[in-house]
Amino acid sequence: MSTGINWAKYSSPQALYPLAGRLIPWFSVVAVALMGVGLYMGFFVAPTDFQQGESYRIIFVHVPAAWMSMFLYVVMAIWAGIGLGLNARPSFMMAQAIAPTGAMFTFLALLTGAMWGKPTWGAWWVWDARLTSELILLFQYAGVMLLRTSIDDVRRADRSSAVFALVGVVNVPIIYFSVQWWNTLHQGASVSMSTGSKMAATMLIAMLLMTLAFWMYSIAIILSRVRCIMAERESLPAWEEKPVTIQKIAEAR
Amino acid sequence: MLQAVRLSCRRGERRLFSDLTVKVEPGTLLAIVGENGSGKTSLLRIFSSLLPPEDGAVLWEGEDIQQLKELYSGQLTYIGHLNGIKDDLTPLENLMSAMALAGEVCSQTEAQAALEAIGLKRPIHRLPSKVLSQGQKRRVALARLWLSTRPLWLLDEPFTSLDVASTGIVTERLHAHLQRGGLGVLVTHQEVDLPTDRLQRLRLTG
Amino acid sequence: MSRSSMWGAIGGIVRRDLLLAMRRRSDAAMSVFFLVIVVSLFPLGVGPEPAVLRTIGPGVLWVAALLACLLSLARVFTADYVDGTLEQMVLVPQPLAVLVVGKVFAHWVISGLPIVLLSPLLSLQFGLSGESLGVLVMSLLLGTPTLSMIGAIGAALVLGVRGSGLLVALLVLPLYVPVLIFGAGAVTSSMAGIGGEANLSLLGACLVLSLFLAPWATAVALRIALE
Amino acid sequence: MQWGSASEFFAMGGYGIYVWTSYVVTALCLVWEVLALWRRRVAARAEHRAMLLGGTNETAT
Repeated sequence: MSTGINWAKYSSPQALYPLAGRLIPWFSVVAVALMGVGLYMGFFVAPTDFQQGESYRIIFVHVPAAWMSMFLYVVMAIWAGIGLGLNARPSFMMAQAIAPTGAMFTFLALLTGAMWGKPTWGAWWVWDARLTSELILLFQYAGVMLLRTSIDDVRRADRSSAVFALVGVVNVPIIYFSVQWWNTLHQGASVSMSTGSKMAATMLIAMLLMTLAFWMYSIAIILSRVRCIMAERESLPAWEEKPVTIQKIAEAR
Repeated sequence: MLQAVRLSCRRGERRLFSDLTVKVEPGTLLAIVGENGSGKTSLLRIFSSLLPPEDGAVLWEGEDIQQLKELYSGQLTYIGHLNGIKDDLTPLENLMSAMALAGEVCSQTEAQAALEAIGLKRPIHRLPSKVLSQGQKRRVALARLWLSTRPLWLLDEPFTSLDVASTGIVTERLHAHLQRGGLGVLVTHQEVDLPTDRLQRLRLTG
Repeated sequence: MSRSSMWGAIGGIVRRDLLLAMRRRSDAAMSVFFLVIVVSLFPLGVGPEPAVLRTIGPGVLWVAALLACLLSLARVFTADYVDGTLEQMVLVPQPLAVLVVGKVFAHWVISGLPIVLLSPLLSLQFGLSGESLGVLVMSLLLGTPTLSMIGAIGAALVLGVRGSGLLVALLVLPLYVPVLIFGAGAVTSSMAGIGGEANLSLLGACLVLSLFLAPWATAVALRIALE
Repeated sequence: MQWGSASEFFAMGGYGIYVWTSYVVTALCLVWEVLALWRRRVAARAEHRAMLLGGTNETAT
């Protein structure tokens, strides 16, 4: 996550764990607030689109979800690359924590894309470059996660899935380009998800707000997942419990 | 000279050893002994650069082997727990392709001489390796030692499934290597019949 | 670490792998038979309409070639991994990526080249002819090495992993999409009369890109698998 | 404000089914993810406590 924090300083799980714990509430609050404002803007302030009617309001979740899915994949690959380069376990944990959220946004982007496509183009699915790349992206997220779960040795699982994540980052732009090329050949429907330049300013603001909201949500979720992963992986003494709690447990015994 | 500096190794959740420092001088052999699962093979694989240590470093002539990379690979002959023998190839083909791969191309005569030196007779040289016994396969793998010109030998349980006579032959070969100023690291659970001034024992407790 | 010893190492690997393939001819024959059977199933499934067959022909041939490549991937490194030859390969005083190129080349000669050679015959079933037949062969000639290159990454990643056969398909198939699009596209566009050159040059670009990146990624994956 | 009534708002100009499916599924996914993480956290903490209890002699002094 590009939160502007120098992670190198927090390269040990022991330092990252409490830091993440302190950050999560803030990001959660900001995410909820932005989502509230974004939804209000999207449903009550933004005008009706004169071409598409009300169905366009799906873009307030569709576009942010699609952006997040791509962005998170890149961030995951960066963490994977750092992990491979510096042999840093926390980076692998970050990569592991990002994958499920990224996959979820990819799924949402596909689903809302279909919901938007049916009334707009009359078809649930169109083989255009964006949707196809999004679909392949979902496969790649699945590949990263499946590769990890099929390998028992944690170190190898970390590193192998990191290699695959990095290979995938090269693949997605190539796919995007190739499908676009393919569409020109087949004279396919030239469709575009964006509503173009005619977009009202309020629509754009609502979309940006929702994107920011999803971004903050992702940070909060990923940080709390990375805490779970650390707690599961490390057999280190109690960072989690306050000394009082430990004493209580001991007394209860 | 081969040095291990404050090595530590972890496999999965288990810490096998930590803070291990050891030095192997030219002309001597390091025998790693210990119980099953004590990390003998892991240590040998760290020496071979196959396995990066969790912490610490292995130095060859004072330089980190992780930095030396292929330069270091060019200094060693590694015979692992697995023989590296293809069942569909004959012992002769196996030996020659293994040497060619390692960059130490040898002629057919040399390869035959090596196989004979370790007690594999001519007729066996041209049989598919899948019909050989475990001990014979092990000897095909070890025949590389008669062709190797590398200073450092890393051997993982070389005497497994060898009879007494073959064990003696391999030990002799090892001794000759040390006398020429070579180094060796050996994982074994048997006694090695070498002069004590050439032998250093390292016991891993796990 | 001279140039000649590098070529010696590659040559040694290629020679050994081809020799092994000669000793086990049935392995290579199997993926070819698979290709023939899959391709023959399609006319039975969609009906013998010549116009339909001509339309789907390039796609079917390409998908079948892709699946045949996929099936043979398990053979690239698994045997070497199991018998310990792979360890020896990693410890060769040459860059591992260079040796990977040798391995992949041998694999392509065994499982990719027969597909290329057989494709004109198979395409007759779909009524492809003349120029588009040549384009098909060219596209496979450029495309199948790329498939082997990319596939090697997947094969290295799943070495010794449970359920590796299915997993490698899940990992590698998304990476095959561009090759499939350009390959089948080349044939389709030559049939449509616009010429397949543009698609073929894109296939060539894919080959060059995979030649630069894939051996390196495969080498990293192999080292990880051997730790 | 372009909505005359609540029913008009839910109808979304005839596209209600598409719009609301998108938003509801998105909301469900987000909520599900939060809940799943919360449960995972509880499980991790429980395991952690069990481990502490098991090893009290060394750790809790």
